[in-house]
Amino acid sequence: MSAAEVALTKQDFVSDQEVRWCPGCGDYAILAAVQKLAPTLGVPRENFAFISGIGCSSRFPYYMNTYGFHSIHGRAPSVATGLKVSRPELSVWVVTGDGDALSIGGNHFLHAMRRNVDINVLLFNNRIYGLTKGQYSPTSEVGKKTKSTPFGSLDYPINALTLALASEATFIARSYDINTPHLTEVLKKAHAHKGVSFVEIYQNCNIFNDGAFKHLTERTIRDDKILSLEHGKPMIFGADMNKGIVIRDHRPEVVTIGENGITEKDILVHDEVGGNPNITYMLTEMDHPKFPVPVGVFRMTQKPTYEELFEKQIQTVTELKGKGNLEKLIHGSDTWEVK
Amino acid sequence: MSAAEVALTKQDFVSDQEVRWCPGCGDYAILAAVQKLAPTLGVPRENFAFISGIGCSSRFPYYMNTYGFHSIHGRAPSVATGLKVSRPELSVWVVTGDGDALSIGGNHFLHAMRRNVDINVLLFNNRIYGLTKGQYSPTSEVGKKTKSTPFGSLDYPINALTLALASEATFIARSYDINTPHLTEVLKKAHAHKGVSFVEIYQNCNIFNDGAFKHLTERTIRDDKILSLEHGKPMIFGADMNKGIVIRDHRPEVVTIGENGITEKDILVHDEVGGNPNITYMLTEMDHPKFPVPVGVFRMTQKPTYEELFEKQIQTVTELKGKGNLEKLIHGSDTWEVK
Amino acid sequence: MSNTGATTEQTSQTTAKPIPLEQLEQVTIRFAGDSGDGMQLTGTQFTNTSAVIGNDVATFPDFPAEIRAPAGSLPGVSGFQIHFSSKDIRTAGDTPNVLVAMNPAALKVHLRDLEKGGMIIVNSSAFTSTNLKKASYETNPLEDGSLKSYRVFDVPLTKLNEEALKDTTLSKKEIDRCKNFFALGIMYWLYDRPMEHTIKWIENKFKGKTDLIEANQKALKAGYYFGETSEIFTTHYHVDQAQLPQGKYRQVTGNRAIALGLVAGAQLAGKPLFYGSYPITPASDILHELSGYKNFDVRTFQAEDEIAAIGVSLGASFGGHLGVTGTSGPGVALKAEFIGLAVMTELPLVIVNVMRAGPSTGMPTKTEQTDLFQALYGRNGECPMVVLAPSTPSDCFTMSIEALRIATKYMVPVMILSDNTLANGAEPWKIPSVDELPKFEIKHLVDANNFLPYQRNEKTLARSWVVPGTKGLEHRIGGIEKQDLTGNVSYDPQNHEKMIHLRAEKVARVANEIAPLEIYGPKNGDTLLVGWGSTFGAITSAAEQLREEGMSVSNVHIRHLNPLPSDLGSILSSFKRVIVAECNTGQLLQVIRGKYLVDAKGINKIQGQPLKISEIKTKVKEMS
Amino acid sequence: MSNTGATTEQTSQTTAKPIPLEQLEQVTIRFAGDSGDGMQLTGTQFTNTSAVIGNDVATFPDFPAEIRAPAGSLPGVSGFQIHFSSKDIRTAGDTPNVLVAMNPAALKVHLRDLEKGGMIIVNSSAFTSTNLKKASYETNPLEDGSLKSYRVFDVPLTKLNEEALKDTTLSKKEIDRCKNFFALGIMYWLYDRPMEHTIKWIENKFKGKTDLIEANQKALKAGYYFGETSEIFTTHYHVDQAQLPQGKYRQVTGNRAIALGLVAGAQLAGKPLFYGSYPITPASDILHELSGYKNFDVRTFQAEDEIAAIGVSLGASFGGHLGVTGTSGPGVALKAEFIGLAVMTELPLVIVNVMRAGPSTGMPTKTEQTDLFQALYGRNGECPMVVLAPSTPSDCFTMSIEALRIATKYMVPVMILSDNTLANGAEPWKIPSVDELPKFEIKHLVDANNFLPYQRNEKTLARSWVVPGTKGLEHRIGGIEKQDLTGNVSYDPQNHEKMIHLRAEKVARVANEIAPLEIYGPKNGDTLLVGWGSTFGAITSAAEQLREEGMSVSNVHIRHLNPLPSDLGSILSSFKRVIVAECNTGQLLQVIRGKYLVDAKGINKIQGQPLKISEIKTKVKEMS
Ligand SMILES: Cc1ncc(C[n+]2csc(CCOP(=O)(O)OP(=O)(O)O)c2C)c(N)n1
Ligand SMILES: Cc1ncc(C[n+]2csc(CCOP(=O)(O)OP(=O)(O)O)c2C)c(N)n1
Ligand code: SF4
Ligand code: SF4
Ligand SMILES: [Mg+2]
Ligand SMILES: [Mg+2]
Repeated sequence: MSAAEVALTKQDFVSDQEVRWCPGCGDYAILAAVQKLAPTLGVPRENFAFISGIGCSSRFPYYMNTYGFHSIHGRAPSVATGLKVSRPELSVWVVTGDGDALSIGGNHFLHAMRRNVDINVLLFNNRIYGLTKGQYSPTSEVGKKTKSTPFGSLDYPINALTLALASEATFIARSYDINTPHLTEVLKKAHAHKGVSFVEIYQNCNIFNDGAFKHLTERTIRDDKILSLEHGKPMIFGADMNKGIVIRDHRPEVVTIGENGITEKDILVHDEVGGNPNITYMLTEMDHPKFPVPVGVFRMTQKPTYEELFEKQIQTVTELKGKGNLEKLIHGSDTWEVK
Repeated sequence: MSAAEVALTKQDFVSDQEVRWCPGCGDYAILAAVQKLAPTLGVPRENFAFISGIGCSSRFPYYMNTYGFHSIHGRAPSVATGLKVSRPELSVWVVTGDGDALSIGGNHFLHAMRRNVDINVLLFNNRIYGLTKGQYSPTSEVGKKTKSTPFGSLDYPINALTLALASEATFIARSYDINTPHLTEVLKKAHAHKGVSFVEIYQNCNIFNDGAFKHLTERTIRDDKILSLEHGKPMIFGADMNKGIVIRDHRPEVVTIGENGITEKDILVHDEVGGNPNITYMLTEMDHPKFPVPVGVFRMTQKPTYEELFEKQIQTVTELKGKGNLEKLIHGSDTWEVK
Repeated sequence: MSNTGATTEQTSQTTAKPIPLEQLEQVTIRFAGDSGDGMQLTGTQFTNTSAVIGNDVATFPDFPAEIRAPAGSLPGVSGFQIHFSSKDIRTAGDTPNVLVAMNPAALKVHLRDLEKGGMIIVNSSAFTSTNLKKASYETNPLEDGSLKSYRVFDVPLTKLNEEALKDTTLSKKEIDRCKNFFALGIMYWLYDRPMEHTIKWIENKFKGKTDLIEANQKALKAGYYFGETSEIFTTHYHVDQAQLPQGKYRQVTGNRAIALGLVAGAQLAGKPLFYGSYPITPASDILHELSGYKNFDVRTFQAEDEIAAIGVSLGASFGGHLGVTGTSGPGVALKAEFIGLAVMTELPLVIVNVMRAGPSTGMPTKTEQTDLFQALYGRNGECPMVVLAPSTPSDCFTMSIEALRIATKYMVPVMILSDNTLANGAEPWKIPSVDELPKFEIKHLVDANNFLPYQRNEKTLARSWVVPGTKGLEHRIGGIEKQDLTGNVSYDPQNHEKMIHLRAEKVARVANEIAPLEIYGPKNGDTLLVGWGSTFGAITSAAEQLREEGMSVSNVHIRHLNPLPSDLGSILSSFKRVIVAECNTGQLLQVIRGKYLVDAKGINKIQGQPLKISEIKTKVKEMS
Repeated sequence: MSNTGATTEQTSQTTAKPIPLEQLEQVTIRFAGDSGDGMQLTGTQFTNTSAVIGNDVATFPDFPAEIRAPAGSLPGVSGFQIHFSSKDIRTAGDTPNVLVAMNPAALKVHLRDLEKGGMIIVNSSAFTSTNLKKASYETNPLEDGSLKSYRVFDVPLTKLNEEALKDTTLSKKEIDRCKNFFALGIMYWLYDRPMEHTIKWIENKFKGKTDLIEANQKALKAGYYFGETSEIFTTHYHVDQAQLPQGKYRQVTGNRAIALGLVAGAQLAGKPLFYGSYPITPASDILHELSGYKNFDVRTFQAEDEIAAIGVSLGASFGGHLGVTGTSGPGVALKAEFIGLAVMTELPLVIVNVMRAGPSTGMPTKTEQTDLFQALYGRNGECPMVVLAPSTPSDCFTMSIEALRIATKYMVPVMILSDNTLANGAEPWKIPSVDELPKFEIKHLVDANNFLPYQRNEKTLARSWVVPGTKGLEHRIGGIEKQDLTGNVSYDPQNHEKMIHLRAEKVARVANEIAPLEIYGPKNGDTLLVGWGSTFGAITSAAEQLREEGMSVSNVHIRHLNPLPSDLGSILSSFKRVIVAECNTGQLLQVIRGKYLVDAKGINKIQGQPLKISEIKTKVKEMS
């Protein structure tokens, strides 16, 4: 099926289950964005499947009026892989948290990325364990005081985007809960991409880690703190749109257009499609406070998906050997007759 | 203890267990190198501990006459972390395989790296599951025909070094089984480094994946196929030492000295200590056939180790609160008397 | 309001107005409100005050499911039950006599548990049409007559509290947050308790924030005086001091008691405690608690998952620390392979399982005893492990010390089976003196003469615990079968069988340590009730009450589930009928039947809720 | 050489020289040599030839531990046992009558199993001082008289083989590699078997490599003629055809039979098979086998670990494929949490456990039945699962189809408990006709009217299997407790208890499918032997032999371990004595005692080796 017969609406994607996140949780906005985007994608509703692990974020499937599977902690990528490989026609989405994907589920995460299964992985990063009431997570900053680290956490955080890049994910992007148009655009591209799509979504947990991204995403400072990547456009940011990124000595640097002879032409142009992975690496590593935090699509490269290769192998072997004959198979090559 | 009282010899590190690898296995050379290096490190024998998972490579501890723990598949980093954190004075080594570390153990691997526990992780990469008799591993090339993939494997391989870099490992290196001097030098530096040290060792499994690295490491072609990284030296290689690496357009490139006006001065100089991670990334991603494969120390950066921070936190809290008083603790703050 | 004690009427001494003060033996109150209404705090204050004035108390919180539900919704309701008494009690009470409902949802969720004829105190200000809708009430229960079999007291709490605090500097929202203290005040008056304890607590809690201190204290007092003066209540009640053993007491929950027990055990052994864990409900609080005790040489490590958590702890044990890992059922499943390694390498390790309702994710905030089978059998191969089960919140303290002692003495992993009821339930705990606690010595072998890693202590069969760094004792351990004595890898058939028996025998010998079982009631008779874990209070009280009713019912409570106490067999055979009561489908039952071949029957409840005294009594009567 | 049949002497018809041909009823031969000596191949050839000429055969390989040990060392010895007979046999034989030892290490390792007075054929060329040292022989056993209670035949095999092939173009190393065929030739002559089958096999195997074909065939023939002419042997032997049921036969191992059974099951159901696995000894071969069957709509997926392996398979089941995952004990431990999810989401899933010796890593290449408890109980919460146990290699085929049928009919996970003995043991299998195999239909619900995800089939209690992509049936499943019918998240106490009972009842109803148990021997009497899994042959033969010796012993073999067959209870009670024989410390024993309250006793062996007929007989006699 290529398109739904009757035009779908957002309401078609709202399930009958009451949404149970804390009032004010960033998850609401992401849910709304997905519910609004889904009917526009030309996919029949019954061909959507949302798979999650465990966490506040992982309640997501219950609220989507599609097929859904709330699996176990950290393991959603494997369930999603099994589903996509057996039903390539489905649009399969994984919804996961920073603990779910990067702590207990780190291994499945990286193997899903490297296999390039055509699933869309949305990581709701709130830099905390929400559901278990506030312990630090692999994306929490060093020194984080939480219930389990009253004197501050010691582990250096994981950068999910760099990890995805190191695992050769073919689509890597970042967005944030409170910018619906941006988020929607990124998710749309993630859906369109053939191959694994990884989207980190900064999400505010107003109960256990309120304001974790305030210093970046708040409307008043956003323009200075966030670099919005756009394909073919120079990496310019700032309230006055006069800051930009250049690479000097193999390192990114923030420059001001109009100062020291810098013009717009000097600014690095973003290439999300044919992108140079070395630049992608620099971008995924760019972080506050030294740099603006990039959002948007970091990279979008093409290679055959796992399920394509999987299907093709089955076809090739079947063509080569002919459709299997069960009778022959169980006879094998070495039989004898007892009379 | 800072040094052994009587000078130790290689023989002191040979255990009474018969070594049980296939004749010709690359593991023998690595074992010999470690046994020879160990007595020179100034560490009393009783302060060495070798921890492994499961695999041919993971038999390693049995052959070292030190403390050793042959744990379960993929989990050695966690056992080693627990040991090092409770006994910081020990020299703790993890011996693991490409399946052990990157397949079942991928998550522990990346968390050990990011925590920067001062352990030395030696990954014997033979691009195959040896112990279970020859299935493809996460480092096997695409299309690999093995027992479990008679028509070729489909997954894109994992690059262990890039993964270590993405996990912010502070020491990253590569060597190979058949070059004992090089391997010894790298291991010595790994030992000296405070913080997690990751060493990938190309290792030939002559039974199930014979010659996996022949196209790189064989003596006759080695100089052309391998780039030996040396701190402060330009990245020059080739039988005639006339090839070099430059960066153009944010990508590494192989050039010939003496051609197109290239001189030695144009060649990128390796900086293992203060290294630019963007260049480290390029180096970890450089691969045959387009590039020579780099070996040596890719990076060696300093930051506080996990166990240092861990100890310090205990000290600080103890200083702040005073040594805990059990009586007071179990009384708590809210008691009453029944008379 | 029903209660088992006699009631007498007397005139209240604390008020001038002659509102009669009725004497009660015991009362069970359920506080219920929205997650944001502070019911856990209110309940805890009421509990502490009751304990301080000498009642025996027991409590049980009933949290909403993990996610915060929208305000006013049914899943957002949070409950806290307290049972206080002038007699020795053992449970948080079967059936509340009183329900304090802060909104319609709280009423809806908890009404079914209230005793018929019980008292309901409702915050009628919250019964707005929006809130009624959120609670799926079609009509207002305060008006539609549906509550006529209860004694309902309408109190416009929100409004009264606003009124009382209108002169403070607080915002409207802040004022509203004080209303739980207003409710508490009413309850203090109604049950004749002093306000001092809470007044002091407020001072400490809000230290430095005078406005908050004042407001909350004011709300409390206003509630109290409202009770006294409003004429809504025509009686109030007094519950006498209980006859508790002399000594110093505190409140303790099971999770806290485990944390304290582990610290105590480590200190008694003179060793650092290493607690590796991955957060999971309802075990996380042990991690939280212990992570605050860094100045007790306690090392806590939040690992990337449950597997790593037990791995680091086993590594720490290998390093000579006291390795402990804590989790709940699904986490134990993940630890199974590593427990096998601990069994094989014969290292000490304690695994805490705070059980919750399963299978799978199940109902994470609800209680159950369904992981016994998993504890006993949930690993590949012949892989026996010592399993202990504390029976009360404070017993969690004792059993945690016991677990460390056994683990290090026998060089074995030991599992502690707690559950959500124990973990979050509280009871007064007669604080032991540190000097009375059993010191236990741990010796690490350092003598390099004739060292054999798997040579055993004759009595315990424990191998010696050699710490890396010890000169001359370098050796290797691992998960492949070990050769007897040397610990080298061995595939020898006879050796394998021998080692399997040795490992089993080591666990079996722990039975030598177990004190004779206490039999509650006569030593023989018609019916023996057998239980384990958190059902202790309910079973023991049920047996006691049945005896009082003239039946021949005794009970034993098993705190060592593997090995079982050696006197259990003969006790079982001293009764005509054996009934095993547990919150599962009959797991201990199956073990006992298989081992002792007695035709025991089960009383089983699997509702995510503790067994009640009355449920046990009814079932026992049916089965007799 | 002892054997139970009568022997007659006659003159050999195949040779001119009058070497007497002795008639035997059955013989057990153990081939043993270095890992590199090709003993598995030699044994398999001997087996196939014996089968083709009509003997009943059973085999059991004894691999060295996983790592390749150095040539000539004790741990490097590889063995292969074949039992062939003119009567119906069920095991690979208790005690070899003949040992073929290719080097000193092989002699050392296997001698203790040989019957007293048995025949030893040694490759004396390999008894060099280096090899003797590697095998820890201080003196040469061929010379020191230590073998005097056996009949030893010295054959300088290496040298003779070299001699025979000296004119070929092969290198010395290549020539040496042919010596196993020389040995095989001797054995063919000695047991009067034709060479044709192996000659043809060599042609196929080395197709295109004429020099290798010639050399190996030459070695085989040279061995044969050496036997005939060398005068070393004074007798040779003949074992008649067995009376097997008519039909076409093949050899099959348990692992291959599982692979074939899964493919057959999927084809019978008309669905793709999805096999997710992570390699582990001794289960890997199932993955290897299935990955070759891509043209049968078989999808194999090598996952990053066991957890992911079951995860992808469950995902595939959710997608409407037949999800299967296979592993061994330690891998099952890792899958426990996901099995719980399968129980909760009520999706079909088959989990294959090829058991190996535990606990922990244990002895990966050795056999054991110690994972029964884990299969039944190894998960958190009340989490029942159907457990099946094939009893012979070919039964693995039947039970794999059965597992898929039950999983899809009842919407439950099903575990198949195989073990190393079944997995690698081979027996002749009367190939079933595909038409005779039970087709089973799978219906995916597509009707969107009144759809409730957890509405059940009245008979099986199965919910319907709805495949994503089906219009109008969009729904969500997960691991939190489900509301009856709707499948929504529910924390309701009564609902929880109901669902626990429903899930248990669904499993219990599988008992309706189980055919009445076959009782081997009289239907009542003194002793009933009960077994499960790979002990079938040994137990049944032991009971049969004991009856022949005049004792009253019957046996039943249980192939459905959960639920147990409904007639088991009444069968147990028809015997005075129940003995459960198993390769563990008494796991089924404990289950049976607990469930049926019979004072059953156990025969238990935990040596990583199968139970022998004689061991069972001895124990039964002791216990009678
Ligand atoms: C096996 C297992 N271990 C632990 C848990 C407890 N647990 C549930 S969610 C969670 C972490 C949630 O954090 P995150 O993934 O960041 O999601 P969030 O709630 O923040 O959206 C944990 C530790 C569990 N459910 N299962
Ligand atoms: C839980 C578990 N799963 C699977 C196995 C089987 N297994 C043992 S080693 C191994 C892979 C070995 O590969 P690698 O780590 O590359 O080591 P190598 O043998 O090549 O040195 C596997 C799958 C196991 N022992 N335990
Ligand atoms: S705890 Fe945090 S992440 Fe979870 S629902 Fe509440 S606000 Fe959202
Ligand atoms: S199988 Fe390969 S890796 Fe293992 S011991 Fe043999 S040669 Fe080495
Ligand atoms: Mg989070
Ligand atoms: Mg390998």
